[in-house]
Amino acid sequence: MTERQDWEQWDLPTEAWLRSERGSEGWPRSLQLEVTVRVLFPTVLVFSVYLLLAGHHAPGGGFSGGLVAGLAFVLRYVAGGSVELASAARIKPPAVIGAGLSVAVLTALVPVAFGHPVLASTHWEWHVAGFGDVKLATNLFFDIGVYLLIVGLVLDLLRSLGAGIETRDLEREQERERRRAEEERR
Amino acid sequence: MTVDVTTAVLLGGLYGVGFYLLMQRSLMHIILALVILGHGANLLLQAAGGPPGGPAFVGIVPAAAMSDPLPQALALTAIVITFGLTTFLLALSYRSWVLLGHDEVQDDIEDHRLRRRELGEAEEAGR
Amino acid sequence: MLIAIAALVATAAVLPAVARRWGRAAFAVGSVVVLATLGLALVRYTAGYRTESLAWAPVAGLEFTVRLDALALLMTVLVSGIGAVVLAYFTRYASRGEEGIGRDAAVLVLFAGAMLGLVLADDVLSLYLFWELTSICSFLLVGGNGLKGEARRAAKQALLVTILGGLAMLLGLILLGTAAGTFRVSELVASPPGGGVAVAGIVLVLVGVFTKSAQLPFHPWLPAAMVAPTPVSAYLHAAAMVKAGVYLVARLAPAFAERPVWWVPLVVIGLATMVLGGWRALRQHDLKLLLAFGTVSQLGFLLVLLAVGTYTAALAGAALLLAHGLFKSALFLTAGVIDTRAGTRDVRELSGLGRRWPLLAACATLAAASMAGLPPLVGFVAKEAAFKAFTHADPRSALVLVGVLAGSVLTVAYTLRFLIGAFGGRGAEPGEVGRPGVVLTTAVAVPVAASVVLGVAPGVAELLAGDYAGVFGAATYHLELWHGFTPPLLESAIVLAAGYLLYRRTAAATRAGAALPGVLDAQRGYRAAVVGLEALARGVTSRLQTGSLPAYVGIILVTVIGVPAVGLLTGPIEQLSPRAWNSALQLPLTVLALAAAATVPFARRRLTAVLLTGLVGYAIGGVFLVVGAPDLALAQVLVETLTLVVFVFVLRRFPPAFRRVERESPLRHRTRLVVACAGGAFVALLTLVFSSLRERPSEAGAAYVASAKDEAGATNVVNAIIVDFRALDTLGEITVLLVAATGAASLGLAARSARRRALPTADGDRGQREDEEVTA
Amino acid sequence: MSTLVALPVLLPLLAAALSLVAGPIAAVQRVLSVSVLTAIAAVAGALLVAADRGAPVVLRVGGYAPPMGITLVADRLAALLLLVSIVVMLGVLVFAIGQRASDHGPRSASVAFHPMYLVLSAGVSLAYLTGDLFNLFVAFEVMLSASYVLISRRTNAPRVRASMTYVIVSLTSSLLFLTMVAFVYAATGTVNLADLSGRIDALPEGAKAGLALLMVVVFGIKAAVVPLHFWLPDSYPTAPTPVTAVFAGLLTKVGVYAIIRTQTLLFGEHGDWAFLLAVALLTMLVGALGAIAQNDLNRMLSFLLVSHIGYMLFGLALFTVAGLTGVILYVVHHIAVQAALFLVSGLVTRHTGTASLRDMSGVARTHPRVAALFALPALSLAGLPPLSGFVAKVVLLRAGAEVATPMAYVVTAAAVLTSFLTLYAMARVWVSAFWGEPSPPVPDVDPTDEVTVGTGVTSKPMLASAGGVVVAGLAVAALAGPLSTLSERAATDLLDRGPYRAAVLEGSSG
Repeated sequence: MTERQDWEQWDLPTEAWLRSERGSEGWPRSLQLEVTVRVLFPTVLVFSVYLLLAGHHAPGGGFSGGLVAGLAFVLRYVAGGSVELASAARIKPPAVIGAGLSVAVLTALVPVAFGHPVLASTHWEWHVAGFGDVKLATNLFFDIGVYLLIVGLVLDLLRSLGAGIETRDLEREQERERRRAEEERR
Repeated sequence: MTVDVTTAVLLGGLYGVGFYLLMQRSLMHIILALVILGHGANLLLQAAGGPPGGPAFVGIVPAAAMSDPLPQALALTAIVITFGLTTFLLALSYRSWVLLGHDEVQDDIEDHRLRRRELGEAEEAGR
Repeated sequence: MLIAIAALVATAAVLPAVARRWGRAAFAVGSVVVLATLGLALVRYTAGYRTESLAWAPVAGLEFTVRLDALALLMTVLVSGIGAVVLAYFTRYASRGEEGIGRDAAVLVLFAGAMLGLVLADDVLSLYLFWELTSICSFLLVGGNGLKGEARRAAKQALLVTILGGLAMLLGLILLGTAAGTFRVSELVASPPGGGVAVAGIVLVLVGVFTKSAQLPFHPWLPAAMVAPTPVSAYLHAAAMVKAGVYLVARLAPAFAERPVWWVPLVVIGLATMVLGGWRALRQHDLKLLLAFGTVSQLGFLLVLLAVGTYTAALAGAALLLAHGLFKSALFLTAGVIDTRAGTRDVRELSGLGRRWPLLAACATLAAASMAGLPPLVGFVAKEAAFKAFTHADPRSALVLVGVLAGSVLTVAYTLRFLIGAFGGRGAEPGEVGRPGVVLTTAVAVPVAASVVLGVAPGVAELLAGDYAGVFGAATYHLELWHGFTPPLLESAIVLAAGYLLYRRTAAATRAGAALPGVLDAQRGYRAAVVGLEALARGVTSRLQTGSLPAYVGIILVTVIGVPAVGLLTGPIEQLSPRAWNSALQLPLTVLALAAAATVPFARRRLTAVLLTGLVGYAIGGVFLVVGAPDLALAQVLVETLTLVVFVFVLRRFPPAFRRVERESPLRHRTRLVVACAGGAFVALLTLVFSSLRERPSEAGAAYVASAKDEAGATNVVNAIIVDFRALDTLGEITVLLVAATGAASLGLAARSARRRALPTADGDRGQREDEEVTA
Repeated sequence: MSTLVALPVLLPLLAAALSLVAGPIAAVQRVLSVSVLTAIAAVAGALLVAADRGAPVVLRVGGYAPPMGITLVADRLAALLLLVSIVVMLGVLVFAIGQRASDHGPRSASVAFHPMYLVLSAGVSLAYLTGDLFNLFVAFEVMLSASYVLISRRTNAPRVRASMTYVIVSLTSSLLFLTMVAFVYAATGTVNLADLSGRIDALPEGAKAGLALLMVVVFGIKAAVVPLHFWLPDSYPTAPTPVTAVFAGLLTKVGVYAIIRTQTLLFGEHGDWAFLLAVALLTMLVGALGAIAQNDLNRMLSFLLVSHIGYMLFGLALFTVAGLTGVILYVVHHIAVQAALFLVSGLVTRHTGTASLRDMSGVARTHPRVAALFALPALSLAGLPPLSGFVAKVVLLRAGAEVATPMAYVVTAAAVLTSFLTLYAMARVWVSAFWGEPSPPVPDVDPTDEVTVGTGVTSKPMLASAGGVVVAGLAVAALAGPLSTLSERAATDLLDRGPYRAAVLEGSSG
């Protein structure tokens, strides 16, 4: 009997597991975390660009790169809340997303102007003295579009589901809904 | 190109749990069900390519020993799509929580009204 | 003749505008146009015009083919002639400035066009088209402005019954046409199909006939439709629309008259309706209802005559068709005059009108005489022919003759009731009654005059009627006022005498009739059918449509599992010989993933469940890595991480623990478990079965490997596929992400904008504020 | 020429992206959406002409031959449905613009609507045009994801519940779709439809039947085939009018199209047609009875939508040229007519303030033009002559009679009965809502729902666009001659499979 009860309650909540903003003026900031993340942030971004460019020859690509970059912004947000996030990215996320898709679609359409089918690709190789071979494939632009879009997506999620939800006073919201429902009934 | 038993069992387990959770009333369970089913579907897609081989990198692995790259690409696409839709569903469940005050899937009101009229209060009460 | 139909439709389209400008003159315009079509038909017929065709949708077999033969011309005379009279009558029947003149005029003229199309059509589908068009016109005319509940109900009933019949007829005609290999009526009649399909087709067509021509048990819609303005009743529900069924029988009889499936139902139902309709007419107090039941009765008579397929019967039928249209429209128009000018049409309240309006009374008496079958009117001539047609020695004819005679007796009785009820009596306070006026009286007089002319000179009627009847054999009988002392004359005399006696004993007869069981009340049958249909609909829907999402999902899963499984079992399943595993590393990952997944349903805390699901994801990522899909593994791990982050964002607002559900019924729980297990097993099995079907690696996969470096400039083949070979997939996929982000934003930020909206704003433009908010 | 095939997909995506970049500026959004949809309609027309003149127009995306690359194929069927769909979407778009302008003022803009609507049109176009099974999955996801956002915008309590039902069922169907794709790939090693068409022929009978039924069932969820339809009447009616109209008009048809395409191209005469006939029968009757049981106008229309999906399955299950001709005509007719009905229903509910048939009355007196706009598509849906539904129905009935099996006769009779039940439902609406004494508008009971109900004002663009969609339905009847011969040619192609396969597999790219 007791065993069964234990099984049923094995993961009942015993403590609050998420920091809450409720009742305080802002995000409870932790200097240590913030500083660490600020240092880490550019490094992770550079790594994400590496993933984007290396995608042609190693695991990676626009997706993985974009996701890694996005996770960098997530770190900033977790460390410092929306204030911190705002200092990292000032542009509107929907615009970034739109730009990403625009780049991708334009990459699809440009070959048509040169008499190729939609989404056709070409690639060139140059030898640059002292640097090595440089390869450029037009489909890289497509990957850049993907990268941009994913970064924009993560930023947008941080804005809407991250910052959008946390600062809301849910209780008051629901109280109002309830009152409205009562008024309707009357 | 028969899939190995271990993968098949894993797929069966994932789909089974997914289906079970999908038929719950709690929205969170349903979302988790869709996530788990998504994992299952992606794995299935990957497994559909045939027996595994080396990673598909030209010049590193001989072509004959490579795993089929196409289902991987398809699965990759599917993973990202599932992710996007999961986030949307989460946002919707949040909205539902705000508006309804709970996160359970409720029965349709009009259907209910018709049922009540037709089948009588007794049966409704017995449910 | 197509131009005539088109002209009527076009006229109908402009009449509302005419009515807005010139009021009741719209009816006059309509009348002239309708009359012109009659003239056109006569000219064309004498000029030897036969057919004309206009293709609409040949693949569908839809074309407008018109054919003007004797029967069609006969009907055209009725449709256009009486149409013109009724429209002229309407110019004075309607009050000046009355609402709805434009609508009524337009729909009446449209109806004339549809009816003309119906009788001229030589193509079964265009015949059906015009058939239904007349039903819709009837619906609109009966319903009127829709303010009266009674009118609404009557209109709906008429529509439902006639359309149901029409649809049955359509199916029947299609069956017949398919069996015969032609959709031309003339070809169908020339070489009628046989076999079981033809039987079904004939029965279905007859359902259409019975509904349209108000036969038992469908007839109640016709008396109910009497709420329509009287000219409408005179035209649609006496002269034209209800004749559509009769017309169709006349049209198809040459093909099917031999077959019992054709003539038995027609004769039995026709006679039953003739007697019952006459009986019911005898009991009415309302002049219009009396006439309506009389119409029901006469339609039964017409069907009997036209169904049996002998020369004399067909001749009688065609003549009576004409006669009935003439006298019944005259009588209805008379009833209309009485109704509007005397303020009532209840025979118990009317008195002394005969002396006030001698001219109208005389006209009405002549029309009634035609209905009762008195010489020298066309009704008499037709009835003589009808009696003659069945005065034979064989038992079948004798039986029919008895029925026809009984019906005729009733006809005489209710005719007397009508005439004496409307015009008899001394008239206590005649001062309150207005004048009928010249137009109205003339409109009544025109068909009456025609009745007299055709009675005196029956040869004119025989021109067309005889021509039609000719398809059944050589002319053995002629329409004459005087045949000498023949059995039919004796029968006529008996009928008249018996009818008079019955009229005198109406009260006693009515009492006897009241004892008839209510089962025979067909109106009750209609109501029961409607109530039954609605109850069936509610019953089925409330049982199926549970409104419960888990149930819906369950049904979907069961279907998706069950249906293909059945399909799979239709063929042999080959022996499966799968390997246990491909890489030993799979085993721990599989165990981990399965254990984590299986724990999720037991988790009490939301976060636990989410983390366990995340664990499943990472384990799958591990599997991807093991089986040689590093890109997939990388994406899986990154996506899983981000998914967890988003989950945590949202979970912050939910209570930590799942709500404890009250114990659900064990049956339901077990069902869910069984479906889930079956589903899992099914997927596992199908994976094995389908993957065992392929022997060789995918050619597409090999092609990608071969051309990745040269074509896409990438050595990572998976990446090459994503950004190059199948970039269109990727484009779609990032579009989904764009959509998801936009959607999540509009949902996540909706709460904020809702709050802003609740605050009082200076400009009061709530929507705009919200949108600024969402963009910000 | 072949580049044109990609434009119905790429142009709206580009426009959606630019619209997001530009932000919610009413004028930009409107001009962008309307001009892009107009352009696509023209493209679709050109494709139809080209496909009808010769072989299907094929684009090998990126220049890669199948089975490597994705091919876009505009054959007669795809081009025809694309044209009709885009024209109806354009009409609904104008309605939506008019509605927003009259509710919120001419300069008000919404962030999500226009981009999502454009994405939806891209998804629909891609679903029609793609010649690749996995790409079809992507097309469905593009289309559905946009539909999720559209249906859950401006949520209030009933709407969030309805959109939940919609989203969850659709996501379930998507995952099942993905599972099905995986099975197909496991069995054949390709996802190109033309390539598959040959490979599936080589599979053993049981596997073929299993796959065929799996596809029917998976697409059947989206097409709302009984018993997979329950979600539809619970989710469509609460959405804003333009959304419901475009969903009802198009999304179910895309499901039907997917069934037609896969069953004819992949399985041919091996399909399980008796099963489909039975499903068609059930769908017709259950839907029609459901409609009669409803009191809410929009719910009733939703059930009728389900019911008339049965007609389309019926024609397909006959699997003759005549049957498929009927299906194509029926789909074309139904796209226009069902969308028109929901638009007009939206107008009606704006005036009466309620969708409950018991509470509304006398609309024909107060708004005769709205009444006329309702009557035409309603009669057309009931298959009354001389409207478009009649033409399509006659072709189907004739096809059913020609097949001449007992089951075909039964379903043909059921089709006629369904037609009657539809008319019954419509007559009830007409008598109770349009006739009678005008009832005072029900006051707006839900303050959170500020858009659709009871504002009472119908701007000219709304009326005109609703009228335009109604006219589109009438045009189907007026053009029945050329349309039906075109449909017949398309149906012949479907049965033949040869031209499609040849065009995709052998045709030159570019």
